[in-house]
Amino acid sequence: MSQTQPAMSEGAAQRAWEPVIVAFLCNWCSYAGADLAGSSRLHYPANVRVVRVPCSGRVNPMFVIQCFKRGFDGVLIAGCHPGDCHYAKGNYYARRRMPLLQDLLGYLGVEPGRIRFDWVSASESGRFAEVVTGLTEAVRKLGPYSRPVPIASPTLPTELEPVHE
Amino acid sequence: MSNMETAMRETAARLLTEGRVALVLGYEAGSVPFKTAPTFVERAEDVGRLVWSPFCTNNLAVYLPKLKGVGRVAIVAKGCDARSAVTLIQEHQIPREQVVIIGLHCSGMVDVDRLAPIDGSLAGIFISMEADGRLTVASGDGRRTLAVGEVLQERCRVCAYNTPAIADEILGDPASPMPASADPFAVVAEMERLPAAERQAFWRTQVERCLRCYACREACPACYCRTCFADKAAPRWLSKANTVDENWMFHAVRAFHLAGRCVECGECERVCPMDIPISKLNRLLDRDVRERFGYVAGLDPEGVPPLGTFRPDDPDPGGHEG
Amino acid sequence: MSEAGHLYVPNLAVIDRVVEETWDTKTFRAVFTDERIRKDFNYHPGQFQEVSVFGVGEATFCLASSPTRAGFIEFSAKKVGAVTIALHELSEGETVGIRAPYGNWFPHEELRGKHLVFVGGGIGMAPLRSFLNFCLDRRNDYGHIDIFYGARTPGDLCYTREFDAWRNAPDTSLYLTVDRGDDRWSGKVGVVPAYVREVAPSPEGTVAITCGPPIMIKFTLPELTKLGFTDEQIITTLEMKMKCGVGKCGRCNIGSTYVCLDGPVFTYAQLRQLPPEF
Amino acid sequence: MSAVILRKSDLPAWARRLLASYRVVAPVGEGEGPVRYQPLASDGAVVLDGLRPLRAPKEHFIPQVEPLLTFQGSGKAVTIEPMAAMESATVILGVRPCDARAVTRLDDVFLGRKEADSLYEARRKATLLVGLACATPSWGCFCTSVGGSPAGTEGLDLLLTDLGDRYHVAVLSGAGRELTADPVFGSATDADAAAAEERHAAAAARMPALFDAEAVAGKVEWEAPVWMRHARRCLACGACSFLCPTCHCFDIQDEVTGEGGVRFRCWDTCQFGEFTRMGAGHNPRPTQTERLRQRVSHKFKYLVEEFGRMGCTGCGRCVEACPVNIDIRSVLREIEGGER
Repeated sequence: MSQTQPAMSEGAAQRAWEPVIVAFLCNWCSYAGADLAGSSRLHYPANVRVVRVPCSGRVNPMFVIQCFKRGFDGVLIAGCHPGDCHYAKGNYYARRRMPLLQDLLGYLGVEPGRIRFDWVSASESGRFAEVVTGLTEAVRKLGPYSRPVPIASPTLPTELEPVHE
Repeated sequence: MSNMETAMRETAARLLTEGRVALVLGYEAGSVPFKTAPTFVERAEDVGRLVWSPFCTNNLAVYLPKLKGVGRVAIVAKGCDARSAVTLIQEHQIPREQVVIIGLHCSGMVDVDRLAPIDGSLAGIFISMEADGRLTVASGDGRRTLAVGEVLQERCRVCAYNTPAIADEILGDPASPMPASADPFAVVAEMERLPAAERQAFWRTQVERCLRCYACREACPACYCRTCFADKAAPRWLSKANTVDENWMFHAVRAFHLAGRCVECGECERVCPMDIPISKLNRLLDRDVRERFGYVAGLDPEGVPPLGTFRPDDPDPGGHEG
Repeated sequence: MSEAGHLYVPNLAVIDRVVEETWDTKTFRAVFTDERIRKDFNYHPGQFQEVSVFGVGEATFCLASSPTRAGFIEFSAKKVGAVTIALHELSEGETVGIRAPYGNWFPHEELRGKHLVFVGGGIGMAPLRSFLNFCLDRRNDYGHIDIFYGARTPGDLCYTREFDAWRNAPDTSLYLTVDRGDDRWSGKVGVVPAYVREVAPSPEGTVAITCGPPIMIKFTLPELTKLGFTDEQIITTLEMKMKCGVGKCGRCNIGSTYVCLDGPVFTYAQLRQLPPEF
Repeated sequence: MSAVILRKSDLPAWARRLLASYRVVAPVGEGEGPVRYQPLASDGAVVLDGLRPLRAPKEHFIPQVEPLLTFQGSGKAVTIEPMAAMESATVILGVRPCDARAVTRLDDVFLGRKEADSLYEARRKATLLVGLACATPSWGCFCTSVGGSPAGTEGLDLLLTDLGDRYHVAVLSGAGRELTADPVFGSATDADAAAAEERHAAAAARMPALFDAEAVAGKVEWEAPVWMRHARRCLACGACSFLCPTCHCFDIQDEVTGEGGVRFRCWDTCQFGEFTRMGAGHNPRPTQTERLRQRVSHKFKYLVEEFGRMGCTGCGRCVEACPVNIDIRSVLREIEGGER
């Protein structure tokens, strides 16, 4: 019942599938890096939906799991380089959590290529573009993250059936 | 009555009589021969209630955080239970000095389903322990005598900590280690051999039948959050509608919350009325936490769970895909 | 009750006025969208309703308005949970769902000719206000009316805009009190039960109707008893967690009594018969 | 009561023919996890052997999640669309007597207690129950202690009794008779009836009554140490209630899906602390002691006061599912024995 459509209209989905990726960007570095990429008119795929967070350490693993529950195709978590964290150590905690989360999601059938955890500083606009491009291409290659409904699943009225491209 | 049982009762009586503890957490006889029930002994004259058998499967550490305020508590603990107690001490859920761990050498717990006679029903079954530790099971089909080792729970077969790693007193003869042939992570490797799409289908099929009764969570000593994310109304992380997606998220998040904290006592899986192989998830994170951080949960009360700390020289994702 | 569909289908209503009662409480006036329902909707003081903010959920409120003032219904909501927080964010013109009226009511027919003593605390005044305004609109049907109303601070008193009307109604006395006053408060300071003791309304031909925080009820009951009120002369209304409002969902029972069907209005004598689980 | 005979080898053919006019729900054991009552496909394998399934057919009458309505829009322009009642004619095969009896207890609540719940009512009226007498009790079973029987007929339209290569089919209602208007059914002889009765007696003999439920109902008290004694180890999970064929409490929740959303009801249980906790924090049942008392008293006292019959049919699922061996039979025996 909670299968919310990713931010994409159904019509568009039918025309051509485009991955939808959620990017959690740390306010101090990666968001600024993305901003700079924009203002420098660097080219990168428009597939990301940016969520600005105070720190990569603020990215609760539940955010990422929620994204896949809702059927997004990929997730990017980007923060300040080690040593540069605005809060001194938030990114160090993230660096422990995120790979482990990737292990778990991979085990559950979410291909590791759909998740990227990386460092992007405020000045690395080019790197931001690269990271987004890389992830988008990787996800494109993997195809849509679809969630088949097991046969035994309780049937809901048609209009509540999960809709997915 | 086994020697272990006698020793356990004596220890409990002594602790209570000397006023060293206010309560002893242990097992009493269950309503049927193949069950025991957690019990709370508060008076030395009641220690006769305490039993010890290969049916003492519950992880009693689950009660420790709930017993705050009763005073010092003694807990009868198998190796896995002792590790849970250690985790609770590490995480400041109970002060070390408020718990007395009565460790027991454990030879494993019986998987009750493996005792069922031919008609599948355990109704009217009778079980007795032989002097050599074997079980005699009598049912309408007749009598069978079998070694506990033949009917062990899966988690016990692969247990490496059947001697409590930490205890204030240890009872019984040192148990022989469980057969080393069993690789605790074989199930993980087996799962990993499947293609991603099949893994996804597997887990979705498993969690589809989840009733969200939360028996797994409630039986877990590490699940002591005052309000579980699954019950939070604001933000509402999880819908109460138990659709596949919601169930999937519940199990994914619960597994992750236990990363580096789960001691593989397997109670979550045992209590699941829908037979969801929950341990298979926990086992993965257990292995990966060992590999990535060289950490094993529940061995050192002074230790810090790996996700609660970091090292500046932890491996860097450095542009790679994780 | 909704005519279309099943027991759990609300009628749509538009919030046409929001009054900020206190820092955490607002009163909402809702008008049914369907004109026929608007005209035919009838209820009794003391009944309750399930109000929904679509997308957030339903919550239970007593009807705070009087059926004598037709065309709309009112309810007061204190911000305590997801639904009430969402309600507080609604502005005039927005739509809610309403399932009502549910439950029993203050026995206004039986009480005709009696003197009435209202004892309310905080937002517990809401159901009393329904009955009070009902009585004031049918002033000749009832005897003398005493209104005791208290709150923690002057800022926690609800329905202040109606105090003058209550005070000035014929043969009606309003006794306001607060636990703690402030610079502008020149009235009584003290708890409600003490004020009741001090004023000492006569139990003769009188019925007391009380609603408020448990602690207020707990101390008011003995005061009323000391004044000579019998358990049958004291009426209260219970607040329990409810979901369905129609006796199915199974969470408002006290023993075999379902508060949503058999309540929420009980005499103190009836309450004494129930297991102490409310 | 009349009876007919159905050869086991004819069961699939009969089920297939039923599928032409009915939705057929039956215990299906293929795949993972416990056997579960599911809509049958034309090639579905029905499991009519073994113990009573761990999941009752309750979910057919009160689905764990049931959409109540959908809503669209915001501001002034909100519209709602109530869910229509499901009325497709259904036959549930292989219902155990305890579970059929449990449905009649659901009727008390959803058809009685003031207004009928039309969503439930539609499903209930459209459903026929074909029972299967229990041959082997599961270890938690105690139907004979609460006035039931492994061959009880309450709530059923037909009752099948396994006679080896065939089923003795007791016809219990007019609708049941119509179901047997099919050439696969043969006539039952006196010997068949005797054989069926023998099976019934043998099954009942395996489960002597453990207590006198009527007496228990009169002895359920408010203040009694029995509650605390058992509740102390209760972990507050919902396994007992969710597997119980008569537990029916639910919650109502909204969920946003894009521009609109859905309001649904879903199973809930008095064993969860949140169940009765009010917004401001007060909880009339603050600990498991009150919650255990509620669950047991509800079934054995409150429902008896309300409807004259108890809300437990002795299926024993709560007994088997409890992680800490809270065995309701022990609780009831203690109440009966005055060991309060």
